[in-house]
Amino acid sequence: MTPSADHGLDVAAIKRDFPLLSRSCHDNPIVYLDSAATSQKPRVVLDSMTEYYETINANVHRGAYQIADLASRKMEAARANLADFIGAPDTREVVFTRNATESVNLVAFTWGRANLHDGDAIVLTELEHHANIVPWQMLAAERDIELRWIPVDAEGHLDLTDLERLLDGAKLLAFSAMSNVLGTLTPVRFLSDAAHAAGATVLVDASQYVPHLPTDVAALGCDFLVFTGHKMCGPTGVGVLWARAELLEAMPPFNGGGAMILKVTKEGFTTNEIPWKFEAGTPAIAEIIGLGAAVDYLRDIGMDAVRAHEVSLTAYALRTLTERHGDRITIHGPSEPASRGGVLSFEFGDIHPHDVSQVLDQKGVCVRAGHHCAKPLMAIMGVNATSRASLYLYNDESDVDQLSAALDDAADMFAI
Amino acid sequence: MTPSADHGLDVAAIKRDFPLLSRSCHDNPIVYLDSAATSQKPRVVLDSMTEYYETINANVHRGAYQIADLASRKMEAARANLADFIGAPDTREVVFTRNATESVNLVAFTWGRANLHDGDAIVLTELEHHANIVPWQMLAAERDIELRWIPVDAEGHLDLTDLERLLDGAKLLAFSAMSNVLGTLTPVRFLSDAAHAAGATVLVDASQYVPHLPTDVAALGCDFLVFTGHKMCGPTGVGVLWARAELLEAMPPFNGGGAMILKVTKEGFTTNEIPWKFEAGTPAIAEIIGLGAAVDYLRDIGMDAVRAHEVSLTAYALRTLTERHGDRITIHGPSEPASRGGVLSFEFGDIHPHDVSQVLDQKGVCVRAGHHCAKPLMAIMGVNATSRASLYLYNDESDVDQLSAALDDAADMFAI
Amino acid sequence: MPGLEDLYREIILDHYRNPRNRGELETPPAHRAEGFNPLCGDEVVVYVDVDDDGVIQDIRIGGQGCSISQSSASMMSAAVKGKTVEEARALTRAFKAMMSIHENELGGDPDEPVEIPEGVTLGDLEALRGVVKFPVRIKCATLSWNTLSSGLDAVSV
Amino acid sequence: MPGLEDLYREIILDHYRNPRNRGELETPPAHRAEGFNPLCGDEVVVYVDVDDDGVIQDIRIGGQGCSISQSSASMMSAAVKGKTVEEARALTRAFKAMMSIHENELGGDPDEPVEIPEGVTLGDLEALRGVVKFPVRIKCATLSWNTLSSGLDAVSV
Ligand SMILES: Cc1ncc(COP(=O)(O)O)c(C=O)c1O
Ligand SMILES: Cc1ncc(COP(=O)(O)O)c(C=O)c1O
Repeated sequence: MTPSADHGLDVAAIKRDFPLLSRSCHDNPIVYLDSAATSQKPRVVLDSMTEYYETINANVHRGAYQIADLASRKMEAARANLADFIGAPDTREVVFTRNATESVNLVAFTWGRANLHDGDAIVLTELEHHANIVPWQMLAAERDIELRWIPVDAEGHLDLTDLERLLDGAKLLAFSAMSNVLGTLTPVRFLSDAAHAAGATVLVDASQYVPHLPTDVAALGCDFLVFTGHKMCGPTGVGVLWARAELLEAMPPFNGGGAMILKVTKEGFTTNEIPWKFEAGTPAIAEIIGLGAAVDYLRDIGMDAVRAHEVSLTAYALRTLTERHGDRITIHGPSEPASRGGVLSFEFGDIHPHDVSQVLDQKGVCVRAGHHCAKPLMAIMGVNATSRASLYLYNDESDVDQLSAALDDAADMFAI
Repeated sequence: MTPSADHGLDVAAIKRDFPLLSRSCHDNPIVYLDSAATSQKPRVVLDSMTEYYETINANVHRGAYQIADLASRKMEAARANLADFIGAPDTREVVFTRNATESVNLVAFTWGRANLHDGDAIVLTELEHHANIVPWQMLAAERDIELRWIPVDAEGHLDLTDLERLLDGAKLLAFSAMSNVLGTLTPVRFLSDAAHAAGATVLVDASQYVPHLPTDVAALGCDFLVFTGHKMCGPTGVGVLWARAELLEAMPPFNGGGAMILKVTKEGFTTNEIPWKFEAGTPAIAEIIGLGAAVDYLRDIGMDAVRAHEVSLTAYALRTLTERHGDRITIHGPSEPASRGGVLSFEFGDIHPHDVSQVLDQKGVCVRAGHHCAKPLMAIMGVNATSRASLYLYNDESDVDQLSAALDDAADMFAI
Repeated sequence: MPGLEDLYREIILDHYRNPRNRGELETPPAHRAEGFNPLCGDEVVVYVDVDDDGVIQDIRIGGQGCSISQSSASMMSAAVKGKTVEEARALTRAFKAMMSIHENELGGDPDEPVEIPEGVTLGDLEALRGVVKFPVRIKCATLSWNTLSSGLDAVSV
Repeated sequence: MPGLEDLYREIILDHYRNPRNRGELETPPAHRAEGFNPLCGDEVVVYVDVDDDGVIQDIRIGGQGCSISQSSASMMSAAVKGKTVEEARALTRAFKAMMSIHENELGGDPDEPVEIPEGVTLGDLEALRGVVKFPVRIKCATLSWNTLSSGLDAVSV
């Protein structure tokens, strides 16, 4: 084990920013390797929310008194901050939702129902999380819409051989920028351009991308981008939909209620301007502010540095696990660290992932076991469940080493 | 001014539980009178969320490791706690949403679209908040559905003269248990029974009721009850839909994605059991736990005591403001404290509410100015905006006295 | 009242108590535009009558609102009456520039210097400068101006 | 491994490595029921053949799952084979009672004493008692039993 300082991140200092990482589990220091499910939160994020509640808590956009004004401005400053973080040209393009799942649903309910009709086609990929499948299946079931699937190859990359045929006549291409099961990075720009050339609109599920790589919506070339706060050092209860302003302007509203209206009479209502048109009711004010603080935290560290750290740590993990566990371990997904994120789904002998995770937990090592909300992909991989260790900026080589050591215990226990 | 200890609440001690109430605004101690917009939060609620993030933060319902299990159980314990707080017979009847607005939309999108058709009628009241109007207008615009309105009388009570005719043939009666503008308490049980007798389903918007009165869904007799966390000492980002289990079972799902499914294939999905069927994606875990802590806090104080305190403080406020400001002030809504909550909408001479609120703010007194998201009601009242002071368990007679004194300043300033 | 002197200047309260050009104009020939402040429910109606030479012959203000929105509308009406559409637009830009430091929360760089177009003098309207210290009220002050703009847009189409 | 002795008892690992009654039965005469654990993706298929006297003549287990769900299914199959439907139901109640202290997160009083029906002995199944200390795994242990119940329900309709 060597200290992982070569790529510029002081991981020891970063770990200290995250209160949970100093706790222990079953008398072992915690080794948190489930950031693809949810990340831990730095103290500055928790403090920003507590400070909000203790000093300016008031409902937004409606009060003339001082703290109500401060609350509104803090929330809108977080919106500007988020826009800046993903390179959005216009702050009004950032809509706050509960999570990435709701962001996809918002698009399906509004843009989807306004633009997709009987006989239309939507193209997805076999890599998708349920959040980017089920909303489209619901829409497809309501109308006679065809779902087409870009296949994955044996290494977990998208197989683009048939892309042109799949996109032919399609109205929407919706795909994930990084797989939460295999870590695969998909060619977002290439796919966006191809879809646009075929006349399709493009939605990118960046839930696993925005937390880990520098993001620039202009460079990605998509029309909609969705992601979720809790996976990027932010709190639960807040997600983001980014979309080009013209698209948002043209879309019908989503939920109805306060704040999304300009005028209401008994006869009907007129909608507010974007982005508020899509934010009915009292927003997740504290959570939005917390997400703004998370973005500050990540920006300070630098997303290039985060990515560099994760590439090198992923390389270390792939090497270490393969060397130490040989044939017992099968790690799914791309073998080349530069073309993937730090999400390692693996099988360990014939030990069921639930049992792997149980033994690891006893050593304080937290990994996920299950279908990772990607059942169609699991079916294609021919498994019901995998174990998944996922890395983030606060992980280092010692975490990987402890995972590796705990796997030895599992091997002993189940005598493989 | 006398200490308000007669009804059993130690308000001085309660005030100390709420960190924000010790801050000052423009060099005056804050007098927070906008709890109908959002309540302040006691320290125990903030602590419960920080503790969650610092010790067990993990995604729920999916992990086999210790902290993931603790997170899931804490969240489900909060659900049971909420169910208990409103007298729900079955914990599965509590669905978590973002806010009351989303709860109404959930019902409109799922139950509404499955059960309401061309030619059907929905009955609302003229007291409603936009949250309980716009979702129904959206549905009505999609289908040929008639909206009928129970009128309000001059004192702000519902005028039930025509109730039978209005309910005749209606499929849904949706109304607020307490008005956020006038404080009016509506006869929930009576209306529920009348609607049921006419064959209509009943949705009650209890956003202003659950925070202030003991709530028992069985006694209220409704089918759906919606409310919102941030008005009841809880955090932003979490709301509740309660519904009878059979109704929830029969309803189609709302948003699609992870957690709301049992099985997903490329061909389609099957939904999870209630309540998770309606909770797609990562829930607002910390906020749900925080709301659970808020309920513990309120239960400890006792909702009967909260109500008794508010009735007596409302009586004091009505008396004080009328005695001191005479003809200059017009307070809307029921004159009898027992038939209303502590929401006081008023006009002060011909000073515009925005200006009233601005002068009050200078004295640290926070009141709302505007249409309170109830434009149809404002139109009926013949005003564009009112000033609104609203009371909660942490307010006392001195707060009312300071409001009253600050109104003198406004009178001076605008020479009325 | 201490702290509010900058907001409630005497001239503002005067325009509020004695609004200039209040009323309606016949449409056509005048054009009618409506504006709302969704946050507080204020509404303003601007009637504007522009002749063939592009001169604002007459203007009237209707609607309801607070002292800031009403006085701003009143001063605006006095300031643009008899001016050309182009001059009114320049004045609008100047007024919004005076306000925009805080108004532009959504986008725009708050540190960017705000320029009042050359050759435009704000006159009495300078009295509203204090509003920028009360950010929630900026929308009150700009409501009538935005409404005038949309009215002029419709006229010049 | 320290801390896991209660979960991974030898008899459990034995049933996991050498599952009893694994396979399929022809349907009809047998009945087929499927169960899912939505949390981890485990699935179990129970084939159950009940004769006219209400005796479980044969039972087979298919599907995939972890050591706990597989061993529980295996032990269950051994325990109910040859029993009447009524006896199998009583055993199911007893087994779930043993598990239910923690299972019933949604409703039910956690402090309520859990009763194993009189006259029912759990035998080898007692080995699974340690699972209650690992609440996430309870659903693994009960999956096959719930699936059996729904299979028996269908048979007796
Ligand atoms: C009566 C009533 N209904 C609904 C709501 C909407 O609550 P929320 O904004 O939390 O959805 C409110 C408060 O704003 C309210 O007072
Ligand atoms: C790729 C991907 N998309 C969508 C989601 C859904 O995120 P959330 O549950 O926050 O809506 C996740 C995470 O669960 C994910 O990994």
